[in-house]
Amino acid sequence: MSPDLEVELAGLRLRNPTILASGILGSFYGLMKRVEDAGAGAITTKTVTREPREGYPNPVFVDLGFGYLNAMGLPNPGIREFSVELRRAAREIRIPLIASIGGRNEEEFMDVAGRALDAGCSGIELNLSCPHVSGYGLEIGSDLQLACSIIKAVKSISSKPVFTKISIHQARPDIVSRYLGSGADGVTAINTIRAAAICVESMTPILSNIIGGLSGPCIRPIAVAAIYEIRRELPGVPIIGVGGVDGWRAALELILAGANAVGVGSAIARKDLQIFGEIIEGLRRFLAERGFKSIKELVGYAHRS
Amino acid sequence: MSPDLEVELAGLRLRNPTILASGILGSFYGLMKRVEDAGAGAITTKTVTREPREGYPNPVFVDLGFGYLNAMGLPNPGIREFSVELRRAAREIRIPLIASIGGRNEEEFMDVAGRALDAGCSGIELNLSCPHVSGYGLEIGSDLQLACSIIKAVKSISSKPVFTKISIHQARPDIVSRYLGSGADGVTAINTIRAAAICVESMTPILSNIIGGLSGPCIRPIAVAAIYEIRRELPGVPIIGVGGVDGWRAALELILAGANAVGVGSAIARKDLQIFGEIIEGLRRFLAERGFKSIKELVGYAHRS
Amino acid sequence: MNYRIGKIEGIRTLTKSIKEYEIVLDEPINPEPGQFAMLWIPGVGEIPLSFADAETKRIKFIVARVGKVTGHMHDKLRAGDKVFIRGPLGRGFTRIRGGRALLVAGGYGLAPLYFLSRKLRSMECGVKALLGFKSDDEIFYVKEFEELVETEISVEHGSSGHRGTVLDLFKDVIRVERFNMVYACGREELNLALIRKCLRMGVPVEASFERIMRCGAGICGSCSIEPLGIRVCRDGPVIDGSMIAPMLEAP
Amino acid sequence: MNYRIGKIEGIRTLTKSIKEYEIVLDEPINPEPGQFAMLWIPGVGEIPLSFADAETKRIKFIVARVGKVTGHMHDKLRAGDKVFIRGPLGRGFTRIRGGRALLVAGGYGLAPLYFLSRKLRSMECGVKALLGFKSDDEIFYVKEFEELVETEISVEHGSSGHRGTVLDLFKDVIRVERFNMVYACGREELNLALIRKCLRMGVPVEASFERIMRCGAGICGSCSIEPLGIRVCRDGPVIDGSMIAPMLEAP
Ligand SMILES: Cc1cc2nc3c(=O)[nH]c(=O)nc-3n(C[C@H](O)[C@H](O)[C@H](O)COP(=O)(O)OP(=O)(O)OC[C@H]3O[C@@H](n4cnc5c(N)ncnc54)[C@H](O)[C@@H]3O)c2cc1C
Ligand SMILES: Cc1cc2nc3c(=O)[nH]c(=O)nc-3n(C[C@H](O)[C@H](O)[C@H](O)COP(=O)(O)OP(=O)(O)OC[C@H]3O[C@@H](n4cnc5c(N)ncnc54)[C@H](O)[C@@H]3O)c2cc1C
Ligand SMILES: Cc1cc2nc3c(=O)[nH]c(=O)nc-3n(C[C@H](O)[C@H](O)[C@H](O)COP(=O)(O)O)c2cc1C
Ligand SMILES: Cc1cc2nc3c(=O)[nH]c(=O)nc-3n(C[C@H](O)[C@H](O)[C@H](O)COP(=O)(O)O)c2cc1C
Ligand code: FES
Ligand code: FES
Repeated sequence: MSPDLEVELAGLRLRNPTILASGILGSFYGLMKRVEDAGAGAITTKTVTREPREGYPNPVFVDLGFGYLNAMGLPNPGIREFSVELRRAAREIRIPLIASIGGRNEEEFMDVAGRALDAGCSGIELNLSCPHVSGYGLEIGSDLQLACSIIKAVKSISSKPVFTKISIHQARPDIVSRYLGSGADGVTAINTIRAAAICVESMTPILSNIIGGLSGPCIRPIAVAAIYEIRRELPGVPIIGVGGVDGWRAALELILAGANAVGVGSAIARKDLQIFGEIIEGLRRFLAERGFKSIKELVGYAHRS
Repeated sequence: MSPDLEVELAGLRLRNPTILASGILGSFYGLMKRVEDAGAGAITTKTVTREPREGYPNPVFVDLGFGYLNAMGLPNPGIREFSVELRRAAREIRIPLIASIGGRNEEEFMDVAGRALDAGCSGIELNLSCPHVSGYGLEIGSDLQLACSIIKAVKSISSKPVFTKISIHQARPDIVSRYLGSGADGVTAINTIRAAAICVESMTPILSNIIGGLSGPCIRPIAVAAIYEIRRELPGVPIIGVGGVDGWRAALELILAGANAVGVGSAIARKDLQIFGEIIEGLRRFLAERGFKSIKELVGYAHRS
Repeated sequence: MNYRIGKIEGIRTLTKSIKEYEIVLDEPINPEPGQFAMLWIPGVGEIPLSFADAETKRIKFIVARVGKVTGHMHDKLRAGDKVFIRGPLGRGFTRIRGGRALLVAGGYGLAPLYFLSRKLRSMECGVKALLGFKSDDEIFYVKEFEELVETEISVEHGSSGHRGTVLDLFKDVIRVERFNMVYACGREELNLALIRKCLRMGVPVEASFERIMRCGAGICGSCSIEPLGIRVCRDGPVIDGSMIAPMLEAP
Repeated sequence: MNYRIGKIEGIRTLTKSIKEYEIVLDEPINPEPGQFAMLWIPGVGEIPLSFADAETKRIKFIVARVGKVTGHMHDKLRAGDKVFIRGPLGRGFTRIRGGRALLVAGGYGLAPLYFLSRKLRSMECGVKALLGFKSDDEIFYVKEFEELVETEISVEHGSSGHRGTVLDLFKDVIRVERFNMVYACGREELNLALIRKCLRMGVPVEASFERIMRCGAGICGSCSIEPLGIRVCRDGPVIDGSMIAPMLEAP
């Protein structure tokens, strides 16, 4: 019998542990449908805010070879317009749809979460960690009290699981357990890391916003440490590991560290949507070769040694 | 006339802006001498503590391709024994020698700094940021109050410049300005970033300490952002930029972001000591081609755009 | 860094709103016709441009003045200036071998089709190009095309060539000639109309589309043709007509 | 990851404290004699070992039981087990072309010199090897050397070969024969004594040194031969005798 890739994540059942990471293609129904068809186990939407946001002007993306730098500026049409996409996606896509929510205060988070739930999402991810949009993300997440009250508030209106997406600065078991204490059902670790690139030829920053977020293989070791330490101190917490997943080995590394499922983000730039199939096949082959029956056996396996 | 590479750094005069980063070869007189001969502008010693430390068992170092992971565990012979090396170095080496100091409390920092100054170092760097040694480094640096009191105490016995070496978690202008307010003469940004690697074949962590620090090209964009933001908010602060300097372009990128001088660390693994000459030559050529007279003109140049 | 450094070698004014830029890169590049580059001008912005030509290190862009970046290019760029390029990006035209190809361009859409003409010559194809312009003073690049392939032009409001849109011209031509492939690049309505027509007649067709580009790498989702989920930057910009069919349901 | 995966193919007991490990790697490797690898056994540790042989994917180590990792290797490793290798690291022996070479080994120091013998054969060199052992029951690899090169052995406390240390044997040999190069690998005192002797006689000499290895990459400073600042992992482990000269000032 072929090994079982199904995982359970704070009550969500995923056919396999791959999840489209937030901000990657999750802005439109059509793209999300293609991600489902490519084999993903779940989808996180682009972070949506109450009001529409234009985002930053180009350049917004830099391929550094070992990773990527981006400062999109949370462009999104606002939750009202996005609800249309989300509703259609919820109707026609069968894998879990996690709505990523952004906001500047508790009220905005509540409003957006309410509408996303209304539109039929299967779960919520609170973006408390985007490192380059003033007033959002990490600026909110850096205030532990505020973050906890947002979690509590959103949780109070949600029967669906609520994940908090964290940056490296929040990737500490003490902070995560405060989030859990406030009602979070799980944690998504990690978001991009504050970074910048300066073009030596022109002697200017490349991103229009100057500061962006670093993603890709180069942040994987940082994600692995974050996941490992959270798993060690909080053995039961559902973790979506994100950061540098660019193939089945990388996915497995995060799982061995303690991730129940893994986000796939900027690696799509190099490998396109086939990456989902590649990860799934690779994991299945690994499990079979080593005689494991289910991917669940490997979650946090590196802690045994 | 050939362009001028000399820089001034909190009162230290460097023949060029390259500095050997702490923990890299700066444990013995002989190695430091070779670094001087290779052309470096200054040398930072390995972090030294009051008591001798064995360090962690092997493996302590992983080459990830895009960067490096290490968890040496601050091995050092303790300041008494190290003073012998330092004294000899101070006597025979002509470039500035910055002693990197570690400790678990104010008293230890004072003790080690006192002896290092006694041995003739030209400056002090307080390691408030090593991310993988319990009781030292970042654990001390995470406590802002404690960090400030250590800075104040060390500064009270030092007529030589005192730099604080920070992690990404302290790379915020508000924190840095507290350090400056406590008497720090400058800041060294950044130390390695908490990270880990798990070998998928053996399903175990690679480092004996599991958690280590990430260095190399992959952290350069993170260092650039840190330096850029500190320079923007604190125009006058002397900054030693460290992180992923692997050639003259990388060095220049940190300088354009705002570093007055740049640390060269793990790139020596790939390029060996010739890297100092390569950086110096590259910078000189760039300055000449663009018609600049001195490297000082380029410090923070990217802020003009 | 992901940018190549380009130096402007020459700028040619083609019409009052269109200029041609010849750029020499620091490294060779080998784009397919239909592929594009993101062109970055530090301090100004970054925009997608189709390759209008390319030979080792030498490339050409044909640029219409639209807004901030194209305006800056028209007004400020001079020979010797540096620009930065990332690419080639996306999927270009599928080149047929032998047979007859019809190229249909509207306005600056002729840029990638000119590049394509040059490449098709070596494939032993018969090539005909239909170039559409709004008015007489917007006509450009006709001689360049004529040197390579059989060329006809249409002008909506003017005296040269066929009177009318290039779509009208296309319909006339297609009534009397047979082609193995149609390549199109123009405004979206033109592309869609051509595709509809070709699909009905059973002629393979590819068209180059535009959307707002941000990442250019297929991950941000900004350039999606919805609800098909086709990313112009990655699945396109050249898209096979049959992929677009679901958009054409309304006749 | 920086490790290659190795599978133990065979383990041979050479003496009561020395074993030979034949390992097949997942990828070819091409070390020079004198270079070393860091061998990692997950959960146990990582140690430097000189290549005792190498051919595409197949390598050999000769390992003396010393402490934790070598003890684990002797006691626990079995054919089929996996180990992890990073390398080749460091600088190996400079191979002469033609002429006569003398190899002088103490104990497991013969490992890199055996590998060197195999490589020198193709360089049209005359090679003689002197192998020193403490006692009769510590003798190993003599046949392997004899198959390749002229070999003499010395035993400090025993009945085979020359009685005495390999340094004594070396002095005897060097009195009557001339060599273009001396290669040494043994305890530090042996290396230093050989170097001193060779420098005096004006014979080029290279010796493989040991220090505690940590990074293996030339950056941590742990393996420095002070006060010369020579890193065994990077500038060595094979070091030219003349580089060591300043250490020999005391006669
Ligand atoms: C794949 C591709 C290839 C292209 N090739 C060429 C080419 O070869 N030559 C050429 O001249 N132009 C080409 N374009 C169009 C060109 O990229 C835009 O004209 C340019 O980005 C406008 O930038 P700007 O800063 O001058 O205008 P802005 O100031 O950014 O914009 C002015 C107005 O135009 C709108 N706009 C800008 N870009 C687009 C777009 N891509 N689609 C729809 N509306 C837009 C804006 O929303 C705004 O309202 C191409 C576009 C794509 C997607
Ligand atoms: C370049 C190089 C090549 C080597 N090649 C070989 C080889 O081919 N075959 C072989 O058997 N051994 C070789 N060695 C030595 C081997 O690496 C050590 O014996 C081994 O690291 C001991 O590890 P352990 O865990 O068994 O002992 P541990 O438990 O680590 O140590 C036991 C004792 O030995 C000391 N010790 C450990 N390593 C060293 C060292 N390198 N120098 C001095 N003292 C040490 C320790 O300090 C401790 O006191 C080589 C060493 C180097 C530096
Ligand atoms: C272009 C881009 C846009 C992103 N947008 C968001 C976002 O809107 N919300 C969010 O929580 N994370 C966002 N992220 C972060 C990713 O979800 C992910 O945490 C990060 O990229 C690390 O994963 P990766 O290395 O697989 O890309 C974005 C990342 C990229 C590259
Ligand atoms: C092997 C190794 C040991 C290090 N030891 C120290 C140390 O003792 N004290 C310290 O402040 N930083 C230490 N660092 C951090 C470096 O000084 C530097 O901040 C970091 O490596 C980033 O620079 P790089 O990318 O150029 O290596 C060490 C780094 C490495 C790779
Ligand atoms: S521009 Fe980002 S997906 Fe196409
Ligand atoms: S072992 Fe680190 S420098 Fe040699």
